[in-house]
Amino acid sequence: MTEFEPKIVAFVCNWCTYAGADLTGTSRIKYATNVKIIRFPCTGRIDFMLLLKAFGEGADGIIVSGCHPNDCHYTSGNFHARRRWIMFRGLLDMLGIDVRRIQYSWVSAAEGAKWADIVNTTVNAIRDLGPYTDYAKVAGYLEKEAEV
Amino acid sequence: MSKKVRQQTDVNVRECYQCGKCTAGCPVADKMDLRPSVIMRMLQSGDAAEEDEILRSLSIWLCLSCETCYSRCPMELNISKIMDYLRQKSLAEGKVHRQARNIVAFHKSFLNRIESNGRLHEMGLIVDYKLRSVRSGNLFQDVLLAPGMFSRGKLHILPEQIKDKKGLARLFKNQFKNRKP
Amino acid sequence: MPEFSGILFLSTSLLTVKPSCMSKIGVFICHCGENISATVDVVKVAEEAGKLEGVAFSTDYKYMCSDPGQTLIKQAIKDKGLTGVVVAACSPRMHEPTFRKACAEAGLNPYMCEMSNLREHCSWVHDKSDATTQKAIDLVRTLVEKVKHNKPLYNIKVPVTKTALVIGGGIAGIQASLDIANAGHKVVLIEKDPSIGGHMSQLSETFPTLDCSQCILTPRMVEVAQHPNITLLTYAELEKLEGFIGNFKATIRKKAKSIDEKLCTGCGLCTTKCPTKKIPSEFNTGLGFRPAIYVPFPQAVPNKPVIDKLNCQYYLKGKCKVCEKLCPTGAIRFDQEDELVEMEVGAVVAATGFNVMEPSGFPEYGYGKYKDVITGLQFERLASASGPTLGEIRRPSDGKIPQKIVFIACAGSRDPAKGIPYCSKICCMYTAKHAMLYQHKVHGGESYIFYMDIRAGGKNYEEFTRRAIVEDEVNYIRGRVSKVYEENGKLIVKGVDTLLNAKPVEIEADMVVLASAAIANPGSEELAQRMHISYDAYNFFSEAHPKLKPVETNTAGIFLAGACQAPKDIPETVSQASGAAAKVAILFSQNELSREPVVAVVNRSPAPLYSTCVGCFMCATACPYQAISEKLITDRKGNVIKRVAKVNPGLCQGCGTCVAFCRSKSIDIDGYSNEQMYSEVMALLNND
Amino acid sequence: MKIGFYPGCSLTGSSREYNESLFSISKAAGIDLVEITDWNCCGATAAHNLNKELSVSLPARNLALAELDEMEELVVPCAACYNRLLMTQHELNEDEALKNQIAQKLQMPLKNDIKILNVLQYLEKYFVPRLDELVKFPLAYDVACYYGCLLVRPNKVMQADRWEDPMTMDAIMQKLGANALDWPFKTECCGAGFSVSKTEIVGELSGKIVRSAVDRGAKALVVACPMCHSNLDMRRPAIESYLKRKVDVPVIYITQAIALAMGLSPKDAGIQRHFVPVNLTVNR
Repeated sequence: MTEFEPKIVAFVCNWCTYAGADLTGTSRIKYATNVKIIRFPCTGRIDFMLLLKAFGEGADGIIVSGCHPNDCHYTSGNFHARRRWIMFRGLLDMLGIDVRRIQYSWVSAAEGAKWADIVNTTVNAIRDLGPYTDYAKVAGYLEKEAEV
Repeated sequence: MSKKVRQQTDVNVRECYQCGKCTAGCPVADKMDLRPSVIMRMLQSGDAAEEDEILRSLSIWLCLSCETCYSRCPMELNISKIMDYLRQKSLAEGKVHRQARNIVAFHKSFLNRIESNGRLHEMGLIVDYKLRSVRSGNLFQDVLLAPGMFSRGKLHILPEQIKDKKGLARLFKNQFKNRKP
Repeated sequence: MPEFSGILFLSTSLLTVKPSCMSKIGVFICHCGENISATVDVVKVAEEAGKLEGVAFSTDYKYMCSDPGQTLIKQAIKDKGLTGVVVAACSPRMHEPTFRKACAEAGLNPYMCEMSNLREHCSWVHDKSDATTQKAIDLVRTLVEKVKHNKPLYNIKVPVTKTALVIGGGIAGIQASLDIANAGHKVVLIEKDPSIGGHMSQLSETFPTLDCSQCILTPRMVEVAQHPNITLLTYAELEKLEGFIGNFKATIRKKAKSIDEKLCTGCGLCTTKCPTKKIPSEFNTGLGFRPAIYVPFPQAVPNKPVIDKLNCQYYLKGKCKVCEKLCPTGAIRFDQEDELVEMEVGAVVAATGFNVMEPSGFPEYGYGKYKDVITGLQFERLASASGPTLGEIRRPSDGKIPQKIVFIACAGSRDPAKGIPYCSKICCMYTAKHAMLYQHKVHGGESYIFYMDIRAGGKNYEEFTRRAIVEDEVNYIRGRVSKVYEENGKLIVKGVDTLLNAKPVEIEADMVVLASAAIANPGSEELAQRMHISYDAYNFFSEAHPKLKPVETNTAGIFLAGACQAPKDIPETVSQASGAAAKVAILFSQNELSREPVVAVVNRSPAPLYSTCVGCFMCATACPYQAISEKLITDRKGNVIKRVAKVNPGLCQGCGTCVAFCRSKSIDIDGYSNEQMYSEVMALLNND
Repeated sequence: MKIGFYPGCSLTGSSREYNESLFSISKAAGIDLVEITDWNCCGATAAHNLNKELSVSLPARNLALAELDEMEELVVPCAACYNRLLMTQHELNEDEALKNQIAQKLQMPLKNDIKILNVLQYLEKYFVPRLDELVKFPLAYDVACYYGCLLVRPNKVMQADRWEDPMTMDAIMQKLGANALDWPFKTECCGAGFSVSKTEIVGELSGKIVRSAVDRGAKALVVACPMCHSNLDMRRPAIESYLKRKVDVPVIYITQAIALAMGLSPKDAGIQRHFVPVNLTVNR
């Protein structure tokens, strides 16, 4: 039997984590192919409906990563993101999504090795959790929302 | 060799950049045939002849496990642990340096006493050790000390014994295959 | 729970984005030599991309960024009438501007071009496999879907304030200020200490020429003070930095000097009678003393005293004021307070320098325990003609001239356990210089250097260290020291000679000098955060690119000079400072800048709705730039119909936090719009 | 108050005075040290030199027994035993698989979370706060406190206060009225394991230690380790032959120093058992 290969989307900010992931590449540090990056200007830009959308489209896990506290290129975007994340966790519970499917982290432009580490641990963690099967439920929820 | 060391001790000798601080602080470096930093370099080279030279050296037996090297090493390499490994390997391969045989004899006597009594019986240790190291000619060296220790109440004639001998024997089981009487 | 409700209250068609069928997109897969093609099957990626809906052209090429590569793209835009371009190559942080420019040259709006990162995020981090190629295909498809929702954008023009702020008055800040000022622009130079000069003013002689450090520095210091284009603010620090390239607003804290600088003539009378005299002098690295009202050193610029409030009798106990009574011009101001000054600047040069690591983390060397174990910087003061011993090498404990001296290199550097893992770069050279100076000054003296490697890369550097060994008979011993301890008035140095079969070496020395590591200045982390520039794991400021943008930071308009970026010697520092100055001059050569149009926009729609904005102004609370204001929509008669939010594109920096905050999805951000991001998410996951 | 106690072999033999003085002062302070039932030797240097598994399994048996005795804290006065027990606890906590393997071999459960105290930690916790009240006869002379290797290294595990220049024993001696000298050999190795097999090395290493202390005017060396004590005391002839001079500075255990300062009899402190006579005056 082939091993379950989770689909993981990484929502990262342009200034810290995207650059950090670039450094992972420049340093030739290997990591799992399961994670694919979508670039945002700032984690503050990440509307958490996007995360739900990702689950609805079949993602098994998500990484959200931006600058360390105080290092935000835009001063405070990452703080807003963090605050929203705390709110969002409650919503996830309500929707029956295991919060462990979302890895929230900080990776700076200098932390190439840390990025590889986060990717690999997340992939392993999601692999252990198994595929996310309730995506239809989330998709349904989103459609209903859209109809309103 | 460096891979074996890494497997057995979790120390990567490749990290050593030969600063020599281990040797500089070693209390017995001046008596060693191969000094700690030299051993580290030889392990890096991975040469079989060098491995053999290390295992036959006196140095590994002169190491006191004082861990000064480890605590000052800028790369935090646990050299003491490597020395433990090298000693065990030297013993297993029958490569113990001639002058170190009495050190090995002492350690063996020590373990021997524990195996039979569970605790160390110093009188027994000295007798056992002396018998093992007859050839090295220091049979009577510490016999001079024994009466002094005895008169100060520091030596018991009879050993203390632990009760659970079976449990202890289990720990010694499958150990020391190369042990000679 | 405003944010929470923001998530729930959502009504939009965005959640089921329909890709436009009108697109004619070109996909260009780069091999990057073999950097991408070695692990990704680029031909297959191009083939698969060609099958995507809306893709009109797809190809691969060895070097897309090369001239022929760019021509290929331009030609395809013209020939196929492309409406969008995806270049799948390296990181957009590397070549996005290159390809957007190429598109523009072919008549396509540059913002219709996106890059898919197949190198840093794919080929370099995975082994060759089908999964790697599949990931590359996924990444390309994602960007193709994004481009379908891109719209033409136009750069925003902003004016440039032609004044530069230089932070730090060491040699880096001095050089940068003079160069910018000589290019005809205004400079504000701020320095946290009472005088400019920095570490260079503390040095004795400089390698490899052995010319006197102060002799070459002080003329520059004076030039700074007298330059008509330079405003010098000493005892001042950056409090806050807002804005963006060409348009920063800096808030400077002028710390109270307790002196009226206009009245003070710098006669120095006040410093002679101060009752608190035994304060360890910072300038003399604790080897000398200074009073509470002091000028840090005789050649200080400005040569006017400040009162050290933490040590002044008056500030501590409420009485004294001896200096006030003595001052002939009545310049003492005990009631002076810190002052905050706001200024507009167009560029910032960070030149805050470095610090010396206290070797107290190495108890085996006895620093702090034995007076005659000192740091390299302290040795500089002993060897300096302006130092506490007037340039004679005398040991701190009893003032005797040491007959045997030991230098320990890498006392902190290249030591992951107790110091820092990196090489401080300058120590090999300054230690050779120290030993040389010692040999020149103490005839018959013996000097030993314990070292690991001699790193003397640089013009005339190797020759210099060879001279120390061969001509000046400095004894180099390759090996580290394990312990220094005192026995019978001597410092016993236990080392090793690794070149002599690791022979233990013991030297009875009179003095020991530790080549302590160069580390980032304390507070550099906070300063970087205040400027919104990135810094590395050791708190040195990060350059924008290690090779090609060594003086830029990731924040446009902020540049780096000197050892705040990494340990550097003087010539390197001066070069970088001039480089930073040139970058500032280039920036100031333009009257206005064009900025990427990644800004937020509030939607507008025809009457009677006008906009979906409900005027809750959640966006305004989220905005870090105060870029959102209120707009009143009025009818022809001037009656207010609706109150909505409005974005000032000059102030907006494009973080998009407002977008995530907006309850009614009325605010969106160009370049990262909701449509674009949802398309990306959907495209990324639908690869079956 | 009852506290778990692991004597180790030396304390029942060659360093009986250490045991005696420890028990005397504990009793006087109202502390009951309870020996682990059926404890065994920790394996000392011999085990970790020759046999990796025994070096862990022997100490582990004691840790398991202490758990069976429901001990929360375990005082281990012998520095060598302390080092082995603590290293074992550390190693087993780092390696879950090895821990289970060993527990299986022991046929005993092993939580491995008992708090192991060396003599200095024990004194710091239970005596230092009460020393002002306990000390009756201050010791008024210069002493050199000697810590050796095993209490401070490897520092990552031992967590000694300042591993190159530790001060805990010095602070206790100051509280007893003595003047603890600043000297550079506090943590140099005495030759430990070679006490019997390479006596000449012990003579040299211990000789350098004793010389440094004496040259600085120490009237006594204070130790907290039976190995250090037997090398510095019992091996005095080897030391003197290395130094080529007679040295009569006594070597006392920190527990003996406390006993003397508390006014307990020299016999309670086991003073008579030393090879180098102890003639220390106290302020009576």
